[in-house]
Amino acid sequence: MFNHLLSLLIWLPIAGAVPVLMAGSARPNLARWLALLFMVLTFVASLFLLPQYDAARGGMQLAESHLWIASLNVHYGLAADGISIALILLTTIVGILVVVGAWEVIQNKTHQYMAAMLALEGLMIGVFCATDALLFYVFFEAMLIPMFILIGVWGGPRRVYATLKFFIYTFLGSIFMLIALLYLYHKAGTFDLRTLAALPLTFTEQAWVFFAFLLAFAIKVPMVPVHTWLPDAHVEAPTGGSVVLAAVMLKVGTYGMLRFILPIVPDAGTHFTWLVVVLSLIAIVYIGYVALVQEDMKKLVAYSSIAHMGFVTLGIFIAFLLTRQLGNVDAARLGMQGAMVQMISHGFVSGAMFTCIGVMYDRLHTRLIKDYGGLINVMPWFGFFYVLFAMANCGLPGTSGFVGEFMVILASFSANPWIALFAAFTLIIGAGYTLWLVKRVLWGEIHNPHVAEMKDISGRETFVLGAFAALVLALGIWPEPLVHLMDSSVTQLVQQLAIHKI
Amino acid sequence: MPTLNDILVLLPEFYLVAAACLLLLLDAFMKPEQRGTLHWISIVVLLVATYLVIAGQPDVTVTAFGDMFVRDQTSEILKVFALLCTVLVFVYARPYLLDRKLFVGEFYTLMIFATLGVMLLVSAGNLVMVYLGLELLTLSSYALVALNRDSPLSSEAAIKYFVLGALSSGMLLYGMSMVYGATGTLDLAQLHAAVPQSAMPHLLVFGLIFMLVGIAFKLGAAPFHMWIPDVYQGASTPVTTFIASSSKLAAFGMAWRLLETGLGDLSQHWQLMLAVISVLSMAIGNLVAIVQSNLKRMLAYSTISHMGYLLMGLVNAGPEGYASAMFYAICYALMSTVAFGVILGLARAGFECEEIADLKGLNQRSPWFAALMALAMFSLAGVPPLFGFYAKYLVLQAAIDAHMLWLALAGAVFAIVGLYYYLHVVKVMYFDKPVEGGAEQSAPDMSMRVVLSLNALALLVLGVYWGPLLGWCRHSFGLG
Amino acid sequence: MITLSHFIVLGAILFCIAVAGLFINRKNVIVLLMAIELMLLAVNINFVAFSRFGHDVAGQVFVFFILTVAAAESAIGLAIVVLLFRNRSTVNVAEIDSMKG
Amino acid sequence: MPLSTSILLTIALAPLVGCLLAGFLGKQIGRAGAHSVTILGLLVSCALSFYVLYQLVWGGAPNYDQNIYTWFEIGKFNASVGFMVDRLTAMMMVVVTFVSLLVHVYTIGYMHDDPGYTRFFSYISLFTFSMLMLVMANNFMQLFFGWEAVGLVSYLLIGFWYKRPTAIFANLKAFLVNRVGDFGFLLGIAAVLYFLGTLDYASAFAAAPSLVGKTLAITQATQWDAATVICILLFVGAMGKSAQVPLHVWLPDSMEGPTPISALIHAATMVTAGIFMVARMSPLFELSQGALSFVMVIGATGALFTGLIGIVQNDIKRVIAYSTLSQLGYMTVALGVSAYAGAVFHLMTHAFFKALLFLGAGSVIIAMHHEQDMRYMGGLRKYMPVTWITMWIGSLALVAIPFTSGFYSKDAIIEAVGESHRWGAGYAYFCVLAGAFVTATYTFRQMYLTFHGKERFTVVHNHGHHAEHIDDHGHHEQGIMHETPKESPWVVTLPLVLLAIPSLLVGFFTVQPMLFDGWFGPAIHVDEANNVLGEMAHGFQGAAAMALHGFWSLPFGLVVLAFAITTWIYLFNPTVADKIKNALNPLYQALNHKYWFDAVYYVLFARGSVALGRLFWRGSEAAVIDGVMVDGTTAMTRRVAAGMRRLQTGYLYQYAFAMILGLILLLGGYWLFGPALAAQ
Amino acid sequence: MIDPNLFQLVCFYAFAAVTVAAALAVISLRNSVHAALALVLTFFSAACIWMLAEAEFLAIALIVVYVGAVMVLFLFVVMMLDIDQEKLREGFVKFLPVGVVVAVVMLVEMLALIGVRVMHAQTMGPNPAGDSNTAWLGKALYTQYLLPFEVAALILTVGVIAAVALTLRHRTGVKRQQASEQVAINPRDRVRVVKMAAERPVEVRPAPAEEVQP
Repeated sequence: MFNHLLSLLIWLPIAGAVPVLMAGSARPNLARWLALLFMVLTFVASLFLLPQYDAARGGMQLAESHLWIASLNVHYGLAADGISIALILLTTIVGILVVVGAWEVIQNKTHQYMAAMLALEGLMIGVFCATDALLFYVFFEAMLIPMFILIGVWGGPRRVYATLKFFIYTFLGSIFMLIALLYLYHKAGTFDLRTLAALPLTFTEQAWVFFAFLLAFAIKVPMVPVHTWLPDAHVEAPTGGSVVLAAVMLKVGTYGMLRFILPIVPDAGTHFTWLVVVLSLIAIVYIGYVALVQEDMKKLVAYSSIAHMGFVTLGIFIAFLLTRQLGNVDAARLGMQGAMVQMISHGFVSGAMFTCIGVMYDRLHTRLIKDYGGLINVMPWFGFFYVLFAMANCGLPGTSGFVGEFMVILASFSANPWIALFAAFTLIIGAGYTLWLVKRVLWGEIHNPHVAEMKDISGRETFVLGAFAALVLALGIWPEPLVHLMDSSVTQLVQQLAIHKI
Repeated sequence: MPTLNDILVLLPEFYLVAAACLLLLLDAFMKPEQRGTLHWISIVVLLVATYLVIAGQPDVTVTAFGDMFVRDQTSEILKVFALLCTVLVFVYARPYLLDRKLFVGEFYTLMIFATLGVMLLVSAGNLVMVYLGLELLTLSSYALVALNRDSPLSSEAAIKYFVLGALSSGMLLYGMSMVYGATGTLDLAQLHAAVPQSAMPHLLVFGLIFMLVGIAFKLGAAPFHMWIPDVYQGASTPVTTFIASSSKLAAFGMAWRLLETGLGDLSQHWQLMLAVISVLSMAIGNLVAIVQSNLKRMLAYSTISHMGYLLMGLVNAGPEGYASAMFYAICYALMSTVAFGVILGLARAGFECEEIADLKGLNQRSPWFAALMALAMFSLAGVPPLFGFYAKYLVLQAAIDAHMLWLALAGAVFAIVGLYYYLHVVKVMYFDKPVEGGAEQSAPDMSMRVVLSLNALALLVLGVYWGPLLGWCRHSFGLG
Repeated sequence: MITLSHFIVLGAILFCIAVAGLFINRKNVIVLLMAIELMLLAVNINFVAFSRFGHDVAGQVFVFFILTVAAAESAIGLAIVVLLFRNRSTVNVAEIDSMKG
Repeated sequence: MPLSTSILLTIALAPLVGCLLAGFLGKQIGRAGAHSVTILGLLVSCALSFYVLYQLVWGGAPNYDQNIYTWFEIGKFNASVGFMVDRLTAMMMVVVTFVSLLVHVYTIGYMHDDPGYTRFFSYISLFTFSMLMLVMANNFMQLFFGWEAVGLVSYLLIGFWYKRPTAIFANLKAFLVNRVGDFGFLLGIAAVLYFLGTLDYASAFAAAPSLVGKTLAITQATQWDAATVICILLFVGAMGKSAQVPLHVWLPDSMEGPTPISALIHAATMVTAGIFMVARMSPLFELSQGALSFVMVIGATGALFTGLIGIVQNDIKRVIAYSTLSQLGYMTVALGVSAYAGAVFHLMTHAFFKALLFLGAGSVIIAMHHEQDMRYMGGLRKYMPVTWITMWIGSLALVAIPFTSGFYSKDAIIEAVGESHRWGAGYAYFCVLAGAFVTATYTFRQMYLTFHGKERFTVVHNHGHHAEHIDDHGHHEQGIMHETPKESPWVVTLPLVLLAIPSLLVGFFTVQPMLFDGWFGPAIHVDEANNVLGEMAHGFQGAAAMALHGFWSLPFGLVVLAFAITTWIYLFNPTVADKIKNALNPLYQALNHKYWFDAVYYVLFARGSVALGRLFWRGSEAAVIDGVMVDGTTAMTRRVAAGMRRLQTGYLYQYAFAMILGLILLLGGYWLFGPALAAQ
Repeated sequence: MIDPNLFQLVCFYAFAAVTVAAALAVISLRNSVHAALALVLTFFSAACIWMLAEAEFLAIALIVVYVGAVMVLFLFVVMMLDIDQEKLREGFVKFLPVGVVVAVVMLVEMLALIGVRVMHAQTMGPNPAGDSNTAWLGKALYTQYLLPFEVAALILTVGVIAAVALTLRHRTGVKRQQASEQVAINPRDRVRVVKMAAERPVEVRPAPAEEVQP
């Protein structure tokens, strides 16, 4: 079993989607329980990754490789390092929470919803452990389909616009990535990522490939200015969709940067670091301002997601600056590790935020901030969680939101104080939009009579929010296990950065 | 003089001729109410022909009738899929034809003759055979398009198809005559040998250009695509399905025979021309498809764009490219059969299910059909892990290998545009509310449902397990 | 002395006349068919000439087949014209545009 | 005997346990249970803090500096959670836990009728935990952790009455302004890591001398001194937390929170975190004269000008709040002149007497049924003598009457400033001197308005309103009481008394060791060149002598002057106040509007940010990115498609035309370009 | 003595002129019938030109197939369909320039690319067919080109099937043969052997419905 653990993780949920789908619309409860069963099984299976993975050794482990397309030398290659494992665990955990979160909320075509979630989970895990670029691409793109359906079928009033925008936007980026991959294949004759990493490329080639990759992943992350699909997608998506989107799918973009841009085009990456850094800083500052004035809670959190993902891209790319231009490998590791931790943390925090909004939406069927106010009066427990997640969202120490941002800011100061200055601006603007949201939603007198009738969270909701809260706090109070899990992988990535390919 | 061996080489074709004639007779002497059996007999005939093709597959290229007929692996593969596609058309067409009183023997006979034309065309070893195979196919197709005799749209489509088809074959012939004049031979193999020594290289290219027009017309590549939308829309859906599937395989076969087998040494000339045609096709097909409201018409424009992609493979002008283009042709044929199959499955008497709007809320009425259509659409759009993606991937690869990065980029850009209208169909089926009188699964033809499902699932299965098919295609072009 | 170019130029002229015919006669579908016959004639002249000048029989054989096919083609074409006329009471292609866009 | 880790852990965690119990099981354990567990936790914590202090001072225990657990470790960069306990820390721990304990007790009375009773106890215990984490930290990361955590609790507590619009406005404001400070602070930490390679105090301070001569490239041409950059950035953090001008605006508004909070957080402990931090960082600050000057000027400005605002305030708590701002200014000035010990000393004494004043004010507020406007008070001394007396004690300490603890700390600061020769010291000296007058003015004014003079409220007995819910604050008519004011219960007065004692006495006993005998040891590092306290130590002849000398000093004279003026006005000629107000209207307006800081900030930052955000959102996001780039492209594509669609006319001859055109173009293309392409 | 070469050339030009003129007439005449007749002339003169190229069989075949069959079919259809000729010619002049321009451009391109000069050097040489063009052609047709020949037959079959399938109308109310029914007839269905009583009472009955005689 352990030889094919990664395959199991990918295909178990996907296979699980079939019986769930067959449960049919007439037996929603069966579909729910089956979905939960498969999610839990996947989660349990993913836990086996931890003992199987030798964190001290680092590198790609648990490798599987089968010749997929012999004539093209395409492999079904899977392997995981610490970063992958962290992301896989994030995925499996969020999977369970999403299914539980949707338990009673999704009444219409429940089986399809659950099946889409399962399929999505399997595909996302696939992305996180593919070692063959084509396989990666296949998973990367295939994810779009269930998400497209999720947003389109169970989404809000403008779901069609949102879901089409989401799909086409993502496709736009990835198709150029495909071209770049094909070009690399043309040069190397393989899609194996390790071979591609060793492939010598001229600077011009690297630059083109870099921009193709960057476009694909920047859209997925999303980075300014190709981010506008995200707020729309989030606003219209059902809660579960938003949670998965924010918690896991966005990470696919940054994960791709790690796996593709860093090793394959390090020289172009170094040369264009300034671009990504500037875009990341714009994401942090500019998007912060945009988030400030949102009237829709989901949109606000979506924008804050963009800003937070800005830290991830910043952390990854200052590593270039630090290693290649300043030779400060330690700071580079710090920045990179910060980016990684931020990825995981943002998964929990944004997932939790969207769940919270979902909880409110289920009761009042509106996401407009102005419709709320004084929620704490009727939903104190909810208020507790909401404040906690809000604090995590604005990076309060002790919550997971702090750790990554802290590391990235520390590292970026070593690169250039100005970068740190703009990055640290999130402390202010992030707190500004998050707490202003809290103020308008939670505090104050109740002015909407419907709010007065709202019930505090149910046991099921408490479970979901509680799990998120536990994760957010655990990571905030003791990030070392996670850091340790990823450390050797990050170190290797940074070492790889230093290799000139020209 | 032909030997028995010659005849054995052509066994599937001869068999099919015989069977077709037999069917013709059967049809003449059968009571109208017994026609149902004709349907099954035709299917069996085609399946047997498929078997004969596969069973008699030669290890090496064999020729017959003095190099008139070439039986090689490429042609075998194309034949197998052309036959299978025709079988699919038959299976899907039955309820449709029955509902519209089109269930006539001529349909089956002409269809088989057309398929025979495909088989001869892809095996042609001589320009004459190319021409005759093509004419056998197209003449049958003209008639098939017009077969819905009481429909003004059908006859309009037929006349357009006919006039333009005749024009294109006139151009093709003109080109052939020039090539013949420049080389002095009609035999493709000899032609290939004669090209480098030709005393009139300009004349050769001149002829080549005219022949390209013929090829592009057959494929439906811009700017020789104008017939496609009208014919797709006007013809009865089964015929459209045939034109979109088997016929496209034939077009690829013809292109490959003429361009590679015959004029391979002129590739430096036709590569760029095809590249331009390819870009135009992708642009026009994808862009205009966006604004279509008629599903068949939209699929027609989608065909145009797909032919643009297919040409990308040809542009490579190497075995890898041909393999990818053939893979693309097969893939496209399988995808379009699903798409049209769903339309056929949803059509009922007095309701063609031609408008995209007819599909509104299909997921609520018949989720299975909606799922099949969604599979087809995602596959056509080239979204992994569906079959269509790999085809696109291979042709893009071919373009890049041919150092035509710009072409691949253009392909990428238009793939995005294309995505929009495919998604629109999915959107209509899944996200819209059903309307009164909209599509719902009506004909509970079990055979059709099963076959259609298999056909659609093949898109998924081949999306994971596409290696063997690709290997087959590549092997036929001498690649490992 | 007749040279190959005489024939080929004649063929080219006929071909172009046929092409011109397609544009000038925008309405009568029967004349369109005739223009196409002209085009085929141009092709045939080419083939005959090349065959004769190249001392190769293939060209003339091709012409033979072209004639044969053209006959069948005309039959089908005219059948379609008849059908069209029955359905729409006109052979004016300028009026036949119910499918467009 | 070295300090035991488990004791230190217990000190830190006991309040946390109390917090969690009260917070999560508040319903189950009830009100009494909630206050019992939290007070028990604090009691343990406080007792052990005293024990730790005892061990350090008298038990001969060495300083404690150990990591508890590794927070994360990346290469040689290690972030840990750990404790560093030296005398400075121990003193802070004692102050924090002691004041906190008293506030806990006081709260039992103050919040008696509040529905959020258990929540409140949970919060203040959480605060204590956070504050302890802050002061006990042995590294910058943990310092920041505590730094932000106290900010969080402050946020929660200011907004404790979450229904009040003003409260939730104030807590947001407080958090955001603090965040501005934290912004600088975090950058400062980053700079420390960058230059010193570690976040650990001990190693960082050990490496601090290496900063000399290092610069930070701000632009290609500009190089800034590393130590100055670090110190100023760190001090920005202190400015936020310790409410220094211009980041002071949150503190007065934070009075929206319940009074115990004002006492604990916004007077005694949290706001002094900045002072503590700078003192803790003295090895760094000593490296930069520029940074110290900056600190001093900021502090001096705050000391004088915020005090002035206090004079015109009518809200009893706000007067004390501005007084706090002013006193924090004093501490900061002390830091700026390298009299760190003086700052910390003042921090301690201030903690006692300011907590006392706040709690006293709270007691008054209880008696007045949550009326906070002094214009509707007066003559309360006869109703609540204990409060009256203890508040006078606190006030005397505040105005620095010799022998009170406030005198020792404040006078030392003024003297130290006078001794200093740092750039800006003259300005600072003027400010602190003038500040002494100002302090006395608002303090006496407050005492007179509250406890003396005529009663400016009427008592209307109305039993119907008796049962009215307590959290109906502010809705009643001002100046109308429904029952006679009366002395608060013992849980309220006991803390007052317990705070009054140190307010009076602690200075007398500790001034010598803390200020002049190097009691803090290596915890505070002062360069010989800057050692003003060392200079002063030469002239120091004991606490009593210092006090006696104090009667003849200029500051005391100013206090007496202020006393005379305020007594004349507020006890005998109340109308004069208005006359002065009218006469000095521009000044009054400036003070009454707090120099328009709030207004400007509100327009500039709050409204400005929202306007900017809206501009970005509507302009850039909606119009440019979505409108032009995304939807524009789509619309353009559709338009192009619609145009191209028209090419498909439906006419047969046009289809043929297209084909022929294609042919002609291919032919023409080959004719024109073919040979060229073939040649390539 | 006239130079045979020159004579040939003169003949060629003459026939070519007629061909081109007739072809122009085909595309420009207003009446479809006239156009068809002009087409006949074109084919006829083209056949003559083929004669000059010594392709006698094809020349004859052209006349037989086209003039004899195809053109008749054309005329038949033109006559059968009652077409408003005048309307069909509207706009002729309007589109003339376009047509001429396109045709001229095309011709220029073609002539430029064909390489007339190279071809001009090629002369006819001896007739490869020898004595009989027909035999030459026939031999090729039945040996080398046997398969195409068969396929051509198939194409003609398809032509027949298609033409029949498209134009044959089963008009209601018209009595026609049903071959299949005729073949599949069972004698027992036709003749009913009835046993009758020798005598029976006279009865007045309505006339039975007339049996449809196949």
